[in-house]
Amino acid sequence: MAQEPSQETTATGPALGPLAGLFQEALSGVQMTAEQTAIDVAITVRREDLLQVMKTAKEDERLAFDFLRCLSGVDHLDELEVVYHLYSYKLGHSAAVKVRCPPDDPHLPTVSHLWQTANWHEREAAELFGFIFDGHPDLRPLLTEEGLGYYILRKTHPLAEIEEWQEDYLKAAEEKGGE
Amino acid sequence: MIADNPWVDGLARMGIIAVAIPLAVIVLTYVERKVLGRLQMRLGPMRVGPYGTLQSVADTIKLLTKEDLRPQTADRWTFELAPFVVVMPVFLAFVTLPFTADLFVRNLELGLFFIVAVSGVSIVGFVMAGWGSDNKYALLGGARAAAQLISYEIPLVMAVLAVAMFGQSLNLVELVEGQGRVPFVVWQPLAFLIFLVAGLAELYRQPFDIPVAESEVVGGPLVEYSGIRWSMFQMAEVANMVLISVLASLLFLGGWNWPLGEEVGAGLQVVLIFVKTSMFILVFMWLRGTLPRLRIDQMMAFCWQVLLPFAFLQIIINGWVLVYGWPDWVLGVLSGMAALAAGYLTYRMAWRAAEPVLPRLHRVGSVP
Amino acid sequence: MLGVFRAIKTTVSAALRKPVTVQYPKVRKELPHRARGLPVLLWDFEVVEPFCTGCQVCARYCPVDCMTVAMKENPKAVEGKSKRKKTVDRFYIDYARCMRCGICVEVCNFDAIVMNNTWEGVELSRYDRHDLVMDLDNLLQQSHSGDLKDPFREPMGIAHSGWSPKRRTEEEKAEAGTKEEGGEG
Amino acid sequence: MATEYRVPHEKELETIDVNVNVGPQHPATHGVFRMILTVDGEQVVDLYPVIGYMHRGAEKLSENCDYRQAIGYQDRTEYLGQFNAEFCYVQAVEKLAGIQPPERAEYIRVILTELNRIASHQMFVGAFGTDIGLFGTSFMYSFRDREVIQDLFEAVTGERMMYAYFRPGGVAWDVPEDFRERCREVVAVVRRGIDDIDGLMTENDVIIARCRGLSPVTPEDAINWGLTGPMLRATGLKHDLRRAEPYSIYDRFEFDIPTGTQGDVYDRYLVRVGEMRQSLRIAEQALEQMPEGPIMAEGLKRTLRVPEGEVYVRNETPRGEYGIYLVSKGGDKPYRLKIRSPAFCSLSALKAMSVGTYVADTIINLGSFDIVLGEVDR
Repeated sequence: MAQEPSQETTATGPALGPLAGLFQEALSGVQMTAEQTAIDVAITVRREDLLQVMKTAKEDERLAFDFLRCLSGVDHLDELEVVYHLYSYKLGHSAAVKVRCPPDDPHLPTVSHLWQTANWHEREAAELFGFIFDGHPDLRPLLTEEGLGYYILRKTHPLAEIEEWQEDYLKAAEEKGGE
Repeated sequence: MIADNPWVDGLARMGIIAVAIPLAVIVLTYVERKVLGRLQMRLGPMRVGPYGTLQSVADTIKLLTKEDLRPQTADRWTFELAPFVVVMPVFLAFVTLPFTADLFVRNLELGLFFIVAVSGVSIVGFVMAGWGSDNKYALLGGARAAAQLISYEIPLVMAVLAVAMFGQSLNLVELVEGQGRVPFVVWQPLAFLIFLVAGLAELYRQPFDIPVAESEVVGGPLVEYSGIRWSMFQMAEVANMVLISVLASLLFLGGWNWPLGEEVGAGLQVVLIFVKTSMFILVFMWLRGTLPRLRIDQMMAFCWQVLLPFAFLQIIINGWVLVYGWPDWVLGVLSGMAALAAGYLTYRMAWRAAEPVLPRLHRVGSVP
Repeated sequence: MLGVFRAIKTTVSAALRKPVTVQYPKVRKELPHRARGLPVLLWDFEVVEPFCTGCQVCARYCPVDCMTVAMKENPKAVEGKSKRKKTVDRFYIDYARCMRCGICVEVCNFDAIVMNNTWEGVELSRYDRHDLVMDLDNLLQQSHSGDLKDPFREPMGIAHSGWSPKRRTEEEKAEAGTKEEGGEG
Repeated sequence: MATEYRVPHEKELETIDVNVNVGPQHPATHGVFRMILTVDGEQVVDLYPVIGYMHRGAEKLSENCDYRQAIGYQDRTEYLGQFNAEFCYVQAVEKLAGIQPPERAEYIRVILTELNRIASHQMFVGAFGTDIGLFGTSFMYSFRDREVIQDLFEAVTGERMMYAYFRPGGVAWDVPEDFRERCREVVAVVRRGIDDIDGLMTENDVIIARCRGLSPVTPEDAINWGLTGPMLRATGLKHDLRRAEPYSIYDRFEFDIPTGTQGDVYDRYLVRVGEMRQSLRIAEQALEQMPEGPIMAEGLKRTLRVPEGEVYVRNETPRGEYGIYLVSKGGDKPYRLKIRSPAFCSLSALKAMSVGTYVADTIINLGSFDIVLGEVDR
């Protein structure tokens, strides 16, 4: 299965796991690219196909991904990416599905009706990355109740203000110590 | 008799009570912390004074000098009077409580009735505190206190009534003297158990600390109180514990009597009642450290489905035995069997209450 | 009901065992040798100057940026008394920011900084958080006065994997002597 | 908070539902969790969880540190199972960088991780007892033993809570010489302590009356809601990542996976107590097998640079599946580090599992989740 940890690094490009083939079999009409990461197979799909892919991934018997492990947003500067890590308790295999969208149009379909656990994950991603999950029942900010107005996990959001503040603070201490 | 003049005599006895109870509260607070510490493998207070003996004195001073806070939105008079309403009945009850054959303020003919009647008043204080604090935790706690204390008052009174039936008196001194040879607990184990459980609930201590549950309603009615008013609640609680323990040893363990009916002097009487009372107090403290809290519906069900029917059963058994003039041991056997039945029923109830209920997950429509 | 009696039995048996309380300010547990208090600088008794050369590697590797270090020419090196060409000029550690990860100790090339493994290294209550910014004197005081007798200086982390600082061997020899002296002093 | 009025039915006494704000400062919310309960008398009709009071941006901070500095933030995220979190993180880095840690380091990691799992479950048992209303007795019993474990950790790592001891490629130092003996002592003490807790709580009728049958969950629902770890195993599903996807050297140990039957609060408690015993077994076996040798992989650079790639590493922590999604674009800093926190996912099911129960039940239900707010809010 795909979960067999590969000792090789990704740079050398290990062979694809069998799951990539299963995905292509189950979703014949969908354009996708597969790559092997250190543990899981990662399937990249287009935004339009995401809902269909996820539905198939959950309901197809060959895939049967009944558990959404994790939903992570990644900011690739030119594009935003959402990675869905899936696991199947029935078949014991896992895979990642990736979808990308431009940063100025971060609309994605929700999957919270397929997996309830996606609800909070999507809220969190929406809050920290600025995604808009269409069809999500309640897309309020989760970790910051009142909302921040900016997306802290995007690479464009700097830690610089904090650093400046630190520098001022240390400078003040230095001056105090110097006297 | 302390003095010849009845007024001076009464005043002197009241003075003793009024000084002794707060002192006992101070001592008991320390003892409780030590006992709880021991059974949790801690040392308890150790810093103030040798072995921490002055800890509760220090606490008292701190509480007395602390600012007496009142929430701005609280109902002023309800809030401020509630501690007095809670603490007064306890002191009133002590008026007629005989510690030895001669150590009491007034030996009322209807002493038992007086204690029961007066101690019921403190419920009002809790409801007042819960309402007047204008706090939702306090409100929840006050409602819980009202439900619990009123419910458990009934089996308590019934158990006391059973004793009064058997002892043919409501005068506490006569009741104690009536059990000169054999204490009532032998003849009425069921009433004894009911009294103990209901008394524990009246004290709102574990496993019945539902009104003041720390992890749920954060102290319930007491949540907004501080300083001296809070310490009044505390004093009422501990004094109530003393009251219930003394009452239990008077009604069921023969009070100041030596178990086999020998006459003892006044000094030994004090020792005897002290030992018996401390035993109950220790048991209460021990249970506090051992048992978790019941849920409110389980507690109410336990009261109305187990304690109350069996309290009536005890009275019915007493009635039969007294009317038909059967020997006392019949009463003891019947009551003991009923007590075992009550224990079994409780055991069953604990497991039946724990039967699985349907999953709730799919019943909820909305999304968190 | 039996479960309740079992619970009572458990508490009774526990009450008869010895309490585990340690009465802290009066009685103190012995800190293990590796105890990681807050970082302090070490004093070189041989040359009578701090080990630190102010190279700032600790400040660069600190995850929370709690250190500020400045370097200066070592006057003793000019006189020929010391091998260290540079020495520390100013050194500030904000103890309120420090998260005691020990990375500064791990990266230090001169074994100049250690985590304080005495009780003084962890008992730091101050009324003002600015008082927790330690300057060079404060940082050296523990080692200089001899309170810090036996700091934990085992090579750690990355040093095990074959990488080691160039001057480690020399410094270790030098330390071996100073440590004994420091202990006696 | 505004009081909501509900339109009463005819012939029914007019009552109002009251909003009760539980937390963020409340004895039973295990940190700074807040929930707004709407209660009808004693029954909870609605629950709105509010999290984020402890949001420190651990992910963002980790992205601005190099690979070694980020270890410290893992401790602070999962502050009851610190070694578990560190373990997951260093594994992620090792997978990406292609480092194979030496045997001895793996064994040290496993022993410490399992002991840490016990310490975390001790914390759960103590807090759970307090939630139910034990007057601190369970807390004191479990903390007595947790202290012993922490003393061992202090002797090994130098810290009592934030260990920062695992490194990509091994561990920071070798363990002290008397490690085996001390570990054996700790295991014996902890085993006695678990018996104490067992005697105090497991068969206590009051606890059974309170917890059995309270908010049961079916395996399907649990998977759908993303419950993992003891919460999932309590439903009867025998799934443990240490078995299902063995990482590190967990395929070398024998241990059972304790499971429940109905997924109620009592089962969750039982599963955790069972897991403590299993962790002791694993720790003992690992102690037996632990070899001598190096503790750090050979040939590492002073600053770890990780080739481009991504990995999602998941570990079984005391609360369930702890995942680290690590994206590297080369260089010495993680490009993206996402923490999949088990308590966060469990907490999303709190409302569904609590509505319809009593206020007191909601409290122990929350207690049985064993949340760690540092990891929920990150």
